[in-house]
Amino acid sequence: MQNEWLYIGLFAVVGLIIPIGAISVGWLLGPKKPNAVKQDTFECGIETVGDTWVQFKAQYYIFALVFLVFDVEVVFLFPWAVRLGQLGLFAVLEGILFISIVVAGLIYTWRKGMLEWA
Amino acid sequence: MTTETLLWLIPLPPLLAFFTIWLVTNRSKSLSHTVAVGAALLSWAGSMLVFVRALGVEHLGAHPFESAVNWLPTGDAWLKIGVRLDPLTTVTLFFVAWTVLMIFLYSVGYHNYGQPPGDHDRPGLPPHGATLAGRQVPSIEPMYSRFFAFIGLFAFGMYTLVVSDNLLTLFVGWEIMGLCSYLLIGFWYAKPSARDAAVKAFMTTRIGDVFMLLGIAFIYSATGSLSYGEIFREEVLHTLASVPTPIFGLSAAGLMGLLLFIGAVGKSAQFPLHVWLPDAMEGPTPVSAMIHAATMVSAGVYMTIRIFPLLSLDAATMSIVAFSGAFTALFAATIAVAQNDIKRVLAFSTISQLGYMMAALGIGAYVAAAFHLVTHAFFKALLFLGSGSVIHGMEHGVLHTGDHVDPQDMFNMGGLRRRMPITFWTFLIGGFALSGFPLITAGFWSKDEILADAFGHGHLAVFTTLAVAAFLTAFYTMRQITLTFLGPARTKAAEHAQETKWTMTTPLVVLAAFAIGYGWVGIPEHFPVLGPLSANWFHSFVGGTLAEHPEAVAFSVVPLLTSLAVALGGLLIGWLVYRNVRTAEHDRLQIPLLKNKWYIDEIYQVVFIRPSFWLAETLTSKWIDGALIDGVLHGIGRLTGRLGHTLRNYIDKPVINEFFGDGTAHVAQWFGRSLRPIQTGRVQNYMLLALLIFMLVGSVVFYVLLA
Amino acid sequence: MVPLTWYVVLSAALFSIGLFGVLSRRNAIAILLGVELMLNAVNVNLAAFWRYGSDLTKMTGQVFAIIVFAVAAAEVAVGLALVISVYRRHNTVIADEIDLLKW
Amino acid sequence: MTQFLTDPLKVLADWLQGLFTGWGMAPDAAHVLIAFLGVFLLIALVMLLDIFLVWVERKTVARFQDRIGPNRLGPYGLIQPFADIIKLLIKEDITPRAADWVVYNLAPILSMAAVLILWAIIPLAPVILNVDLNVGALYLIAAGAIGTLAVIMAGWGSHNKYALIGAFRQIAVLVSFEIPMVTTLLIPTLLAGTMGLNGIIEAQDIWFVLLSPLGAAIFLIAAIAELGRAPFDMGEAESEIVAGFNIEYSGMKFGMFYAGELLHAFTFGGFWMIMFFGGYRFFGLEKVSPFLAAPILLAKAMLGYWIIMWVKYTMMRIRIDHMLAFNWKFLTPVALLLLMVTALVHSMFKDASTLLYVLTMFGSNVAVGLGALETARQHSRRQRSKVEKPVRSAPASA
Amino acid sequence: MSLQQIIFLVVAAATVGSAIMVVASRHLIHAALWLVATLFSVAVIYTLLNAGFLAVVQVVIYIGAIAILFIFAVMLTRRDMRDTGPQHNRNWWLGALIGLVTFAGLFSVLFFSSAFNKTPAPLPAGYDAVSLLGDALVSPNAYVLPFEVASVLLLAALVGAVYVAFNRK
Repeated sequence: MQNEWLYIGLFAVVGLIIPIGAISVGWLLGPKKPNAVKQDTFECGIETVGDTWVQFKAQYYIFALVFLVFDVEVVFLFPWAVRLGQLGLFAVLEGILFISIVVAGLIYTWRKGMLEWA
Repeated sequence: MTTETLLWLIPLPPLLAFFTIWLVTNRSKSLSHTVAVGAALLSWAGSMLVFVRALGVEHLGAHPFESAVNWLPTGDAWLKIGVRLDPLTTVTLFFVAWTVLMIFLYSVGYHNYGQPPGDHDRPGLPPHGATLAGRQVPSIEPMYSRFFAFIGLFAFGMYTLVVSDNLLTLFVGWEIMGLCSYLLIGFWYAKPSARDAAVKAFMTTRIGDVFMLLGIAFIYSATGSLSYGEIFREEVLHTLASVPTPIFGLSAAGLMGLLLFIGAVGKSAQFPLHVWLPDAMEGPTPVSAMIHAATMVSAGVYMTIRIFPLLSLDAATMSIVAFSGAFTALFAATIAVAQNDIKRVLAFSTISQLGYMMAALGIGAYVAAAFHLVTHAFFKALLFLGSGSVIHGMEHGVLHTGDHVDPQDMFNMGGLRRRMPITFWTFLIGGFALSGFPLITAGFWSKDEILADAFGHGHLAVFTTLAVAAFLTAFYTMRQITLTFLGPARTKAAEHAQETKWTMTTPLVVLAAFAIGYGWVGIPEHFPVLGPLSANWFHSFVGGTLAEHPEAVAFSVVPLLTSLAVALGGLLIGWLVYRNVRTAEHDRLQIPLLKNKWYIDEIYQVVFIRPSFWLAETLTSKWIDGALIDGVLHGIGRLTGRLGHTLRNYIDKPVINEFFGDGTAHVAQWFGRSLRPIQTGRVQNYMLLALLIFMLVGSVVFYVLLA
Repeated sequence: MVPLTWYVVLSAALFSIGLFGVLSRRNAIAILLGVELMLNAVNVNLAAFWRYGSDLTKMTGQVFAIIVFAVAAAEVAVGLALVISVYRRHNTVIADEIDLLKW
Repeated sequence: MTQFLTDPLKVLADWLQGLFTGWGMAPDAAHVLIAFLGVFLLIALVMLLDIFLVWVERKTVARFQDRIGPNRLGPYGLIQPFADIIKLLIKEDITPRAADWVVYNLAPILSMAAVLILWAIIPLAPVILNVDLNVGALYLIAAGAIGTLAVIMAGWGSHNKYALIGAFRQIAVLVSFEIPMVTTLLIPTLLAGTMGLNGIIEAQDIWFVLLSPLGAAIFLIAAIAELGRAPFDMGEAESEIVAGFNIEYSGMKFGMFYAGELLHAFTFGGFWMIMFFGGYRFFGLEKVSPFLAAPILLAKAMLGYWIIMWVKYTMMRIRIDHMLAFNWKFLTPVALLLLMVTALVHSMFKDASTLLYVLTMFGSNVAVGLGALETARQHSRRQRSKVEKPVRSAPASA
Repeated sequence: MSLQQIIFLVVAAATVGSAIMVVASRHLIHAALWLVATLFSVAVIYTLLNAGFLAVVQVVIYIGAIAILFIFAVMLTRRDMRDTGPQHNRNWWLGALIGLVTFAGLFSVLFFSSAFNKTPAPLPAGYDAVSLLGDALVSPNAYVLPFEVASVLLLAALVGAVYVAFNRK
C-alpha cells in the first residue's frame, strides 16, 4: 500500500539504528576496566546518602495537570484551525468559546494560587 | 420579535438573574433584589405579550405556536427540544407570570428589606430581630441575596416546564424545581427541622420522579419521540391504546399515564406521597406560596393535564386517578380541620384542592381541572402570602412585647382584623374563594364546574366525596379566619401586631383581584341568569387544546345547590363553632387522629424506614453474615474437629490432624476469606463481584432464557 | 489487506488484559494503567470501524475517538489526583488498604 | 540532464528502480529498498551536518566570548569535531551499578532518534518533500513527546539524585512551554489551512512573520525552552545539579545527548523558518532547482540556529519558578489570546485587499503584544511597590 | 500475506506483549514505561488504519502527557516505587479468570461472525481526514455540542483535579 507512514516508519527504524550503532561502536572501541568507584553513583565524589527517589513537590504534578488539559484542548483545536478558512465566523466563535472555557480553568488555578512554585 | 423567539426567551431572565446574583451581586442586597425582581418583570412582560398574541389567534389549539431545534444526535435521528404555545400553556403561563412576579415583590418586604442587621443573626437561621434605639425591631434576613438567587432559579425551572413542547425539557424544569425546593425548604439550614424537611421533600418527590422517568423512557422507546405534537397524534395514541402490557393488564398508554401520574403524585403531594408538603412549611413563607400554590405542585397537575390525551385512553388509569384524587381531597381536608399552625392548615388545604383537580381529571373534566388549577393558584398564593403577612405582623408584635409566643399558632392570634385591615380583607377574599363562596369568588365557579362534571358524568361516589371535602374546606377556612382575625386578641403579641409594608400588601391586593375576577371568564353558559351574559370563554379556549373539543355538561340544579349548601353551610358552621373558642383546649376538634395526620408519618416510619434499617443491620449483617456464613464455616470446623477426635484412636494421629482437621479448617478459612470481600469497601472487590454476577446472569439469560 | 476481524480481536485482547490489570493490581496507579489499556482498546475499535465503515466521509468514529482521548485525559487527571490525596491522608496507594467505601 | 537539475530524486529513484528490478527484485521490495536507501542517505547527511554543528557552536561561542575557539586542527579547526568524536568513541562505556540498565541505555538512543525523525517531514525543496504528512505540525509535537520521555528515562534510569531532579525540572519546563509552542503552531496552521509543512510553505506568498510577528516571537521563545538551552537550561544547571539528567552519562551516550541537543537546535531553527519565514522560498529562486532550494532552507535554518545560540550565550539562567510563572501567567495567556485574535481577524479580513489584510493582522499582533507587555509591567510594578513600601495601617484607634 | 498484514501482526504482537507486561511487571515505573510502549504500538495501529491524525494525537496526548502524569504520580507516591511486596491482590486469579472469559467470549463472537470479515474501501483520492474532522467538529448539525461539552469536561477535570491534588495543609 502507498502509505506515507511507511516512510516515517523507515525513518524511525534508521533513526534508532544510527544511535544504537554509534553507542555500540563506542562500546566496542572503549576499554573495559570496570571497578567499584567507576560504577558508583556520581555525586561529585561524595558518598551518596539516603534515598535517590526523594519525595517531589506536588507542584510538578499540578503543572503537568494543567499541561495535560491544554494539550488535549489544542488537539481539539487543530482540525478547527485547518477548516477555519472555509467555515466562517460561526466556527471561529465556537473555537473562541471553546478556548475561553478551558482558559477559565487556568484562571481558576491561577487565582487559587496553585501556579505559585513555593 | 416573533412569538416563538419570545417563548424561547421567557425563561431566560430568571436564570441570568440567578447567575448574576450568585456570582456578582451577592454582596449587595439592594442590587440582588433589583436584579431578581427586574428579571421576574421581564419574564412577566414577555408572558403577557405572548398571552395577548395567543388570544388573537383563531383555533390556537389546532395550530399552536411551535419551534424546535436539534438537541442530541441519536444515531441518524435527532432528539429535538422546543417551545410550544397552546391554550393550556397560555393560561398556565398567565397565572405563573403573575404569581411569580407577585411573590418576588412580596419577598422583598418579607425578608425585612431596609431593616438593620440583627444583633445575633446567623446565616441559616431566621432573623431574630435587632435592637434599634433600645427597641426590638425586625432584622433583615442574613442570606437575603441567596434567597433571591434561589427563587430566580426556581422561576426558571417553572417557566421552562411550562413553555417546553416535550416531556424531556419538562422533566428538566421539573427536576430543577425539585432541587430548588430542597434548597429553599432547607433555606434556614441551621434549624434541624428545616434540614429534615428539605431532605424529606427531596426524597419523597424522588420516589415519584423515578416512576416518571420510567414513564418518559417508556414513551420514548415506544414512540421514538417526546414532543407532545408527536406523541398525541391520533394514530400514535391509537397504537399505544391497543398495545397491551404485562402489568395489571393495562394498555401501554395506560401504563405510561400511570407512571407519569405517579410522578405527579409525588410532585403535587397526593396521597400517599403527600407527607413532605406539611413539613415543607419550614421554609420562608414566600417559598411556601411559591412551592405550594403557584408553581411546583401545580406543575404536577399541569403535567397530568398535559398527558390527559394519554390518560384518557385507559379507563382503569382514569379511575385510579379519579379515586386517588378524591380520596386525597377528603383525607387532607379532614386533617386540615385539626391543625393549629396557620400555614399547615393551608398546606393541607392545598393537598386537598390538588386532589380536587386530579379527581376532576380522573372523571374526564379536562377544562374544569385546568380552570381550578388557575383559580386555585391565584387564591392559594393569596392565602399563603396573607398568612405570611399575618405571621410577619405577629412577629412584629412578638418583638414589640418581648413575650415569645409562636407567631404561627392561630390560638395566639385573634382580633387582627383591626390591626391589619388590608391583610384581613384580602385574606377574607382568598378564604371565601377557597371555600367557594357563591357567585362572586373564582373558587365557586371552578369548584362548581368540577362538581357539575362529576355529577353530570355520573360519578356519584366521586361527587359525594368531593362535596364532603368541599364542606370541610369551607369549615376549616372559616375556622382559620375566625381564629385569626375575628374576636378579641388572645395574646399581647396579637394586640401589637402591625400591618405590613406596601411591598407585601400590593401583591395581596393584586392577587385578591384575580381571586375574584378570574372566575368570571369561566361561567358555564347554561348557568341561570349569568350564563348567557358571559360566554364561557375559558371552556372554549382551553378546550381547544384537545383534539376533539369537550362539550360542556348540561346544567343541572343538584350540583349547584350542593355547592351552595356546602360552601355557605361550612362557612356558617365554622363561624358558629369557633366564634368563641378561646384556647386550643376548648377546641373540640383536636382529635389526636386528625391532629397527627392519620399517623401517616409514623406508619411510614414503621413500615419503610425501620425495616430497611433492620434489613441492613440485623438481617444482612447479623444473621446472614454472622449467623449463616460463619455458622456454616464454624459448624464444618467443629464437626470435623469432633470427627478427628473420635477417629484419633483408630487412624494415625498426624494423618488425621494434618489432613482432616487442619485441612478442612484451612478450607473453611479459605472460604471465609474469599467470602468476606463482599463486605469490604474495596472498589476492586466490588467490581469483581459485579462482573462475576453480570457474567452469571448474562450467561443464564443468554443460554437458558433465550435458548 | 487486513480483515476487520484482526483489529477487533486485538482490541478485545487489549481490553481483557486491561480488565485483568484493573481487577488484580494492588497499586491504585497500576489500576489506572489498566483503565488506560481498556480505553485504548475502545479507541482501536472506533478507528477500525471508521476505516471499515461504508461511508468514509462520516467521521463519527474519529470524533468519538478524540472525545475518548479527552475523557481519558480527564479520568487520568482526576484519578491520579485522588490517588495522591489519598496517599497524603492515609500514606498508602495500595487499593486493598483503601477501603473508604466501607463508610 | 535538465530533469536531473529540476527533480534529482525522481531521476535517481527511477534509475535505481530499473536497476533493482533488472536484478530480478520484486517492484514493491525494490521500492521499499530505495526508500530505505534514501532515508539512510538523508540521515547520514544530517549526522554529518550535526558533526559540523559542533564546530559551528564552539566557534560561535568562542566569538561571543571574545576567544578564537578551535583553530589548531585543520583550517579554522574544522577537523576539531572529528577529534571530539574519536575521543568520545574510545571512552569506556560505563553503566553505573545502581542504574536500571535498559532504561539507562535506552534514553540517549531515544533522545537522538526523537530529533532524527523530525527530519522525516522537513521539505527541503519543492520536489524533495521527504514525507509530506498532513499532520506535520502535530508530528513535530509528537516527536517532542518522545524527547520528553527520553529525558525522564535518563533521569530515572541513572538512579542519581541530581539526575532525577534535573529530569523533573526539565520535564516541568518542557511540558509547560509546549503549550505556547503548540498554540503558536496553530497560527500558521489556520493561516495556511493545513497542517502539512509543505502546504504551509506553499501558502506563504507573504511570509507569516509579517502576518503574525508576535506568534513568531513566542514560537522562538517556546522553542528555546523546548531545547532546554539557556536561559531555560534548568535541566542541566551545572552550578546547582552538576549536569542534570545526563550526569551519569559518559562516552558516546553523552555524545548522543550532546549531538542531539545541537541538532535539535538547528532543526528547530529550520522549523521556525518553515513556519514563519517561508521555508525554502526565496523570491522564486526555489523554483529554479532543488539544488538552490535546499541550500536556501539550510541557510535560513542556520540563521535561526545562530539566533538561538545568540540568546543562549548572552542570557543568564532563569530561576525555575520564574520560568514557569513566565510561561503560565504570561506566555500561555498571550499565545491563546493571540490565537483567538488571529482567528477572528483572519476570518474577517482574509477576503479584503492584501495590503489591508496584512496591515490588520500585523496591527492586531502588535496591539496584543503591547497590551500584554503593558499589563505585565503594571502588575510587576504593583508587586514591587507592595514589596518595597509595605502599607502601614494608620493608628486610628491607638 | 501482504506486507501490511506482516506489519500488523508484528505490531499487534508488540501491543499485546507490552500490555501484558504493563499488568505483570513488578516495578511501577516499568509498568508505566511498558504502557508507553503499548500506546506507541497502538499509534502504529492507527497509522495502519490510515488514521494519521489519531496516531499523532495518541503520541502527543498519551505518551507526551498522560504517561508523564503517571510517572509524576508514581514519584509523588514514593513509598511504593520499589515496594517488593506482591503486586497483585488476593483475588488476582479471579481477575485473570474474568479477563480470560471476557476475551474468550468476545473472541468467539467476533472471530466467527462474518460481519467483521471485510476489507476496507480504498481511500478516495485527495482524501483529507483532518479537514473532514474539522467540519464534523464545528458544523452545527454534527458534533459541535460534544465539541463544546468536551471543553467543559476539560474545565471540570482541571478544576477538580487541581483542587483534589492541592490541599495546602
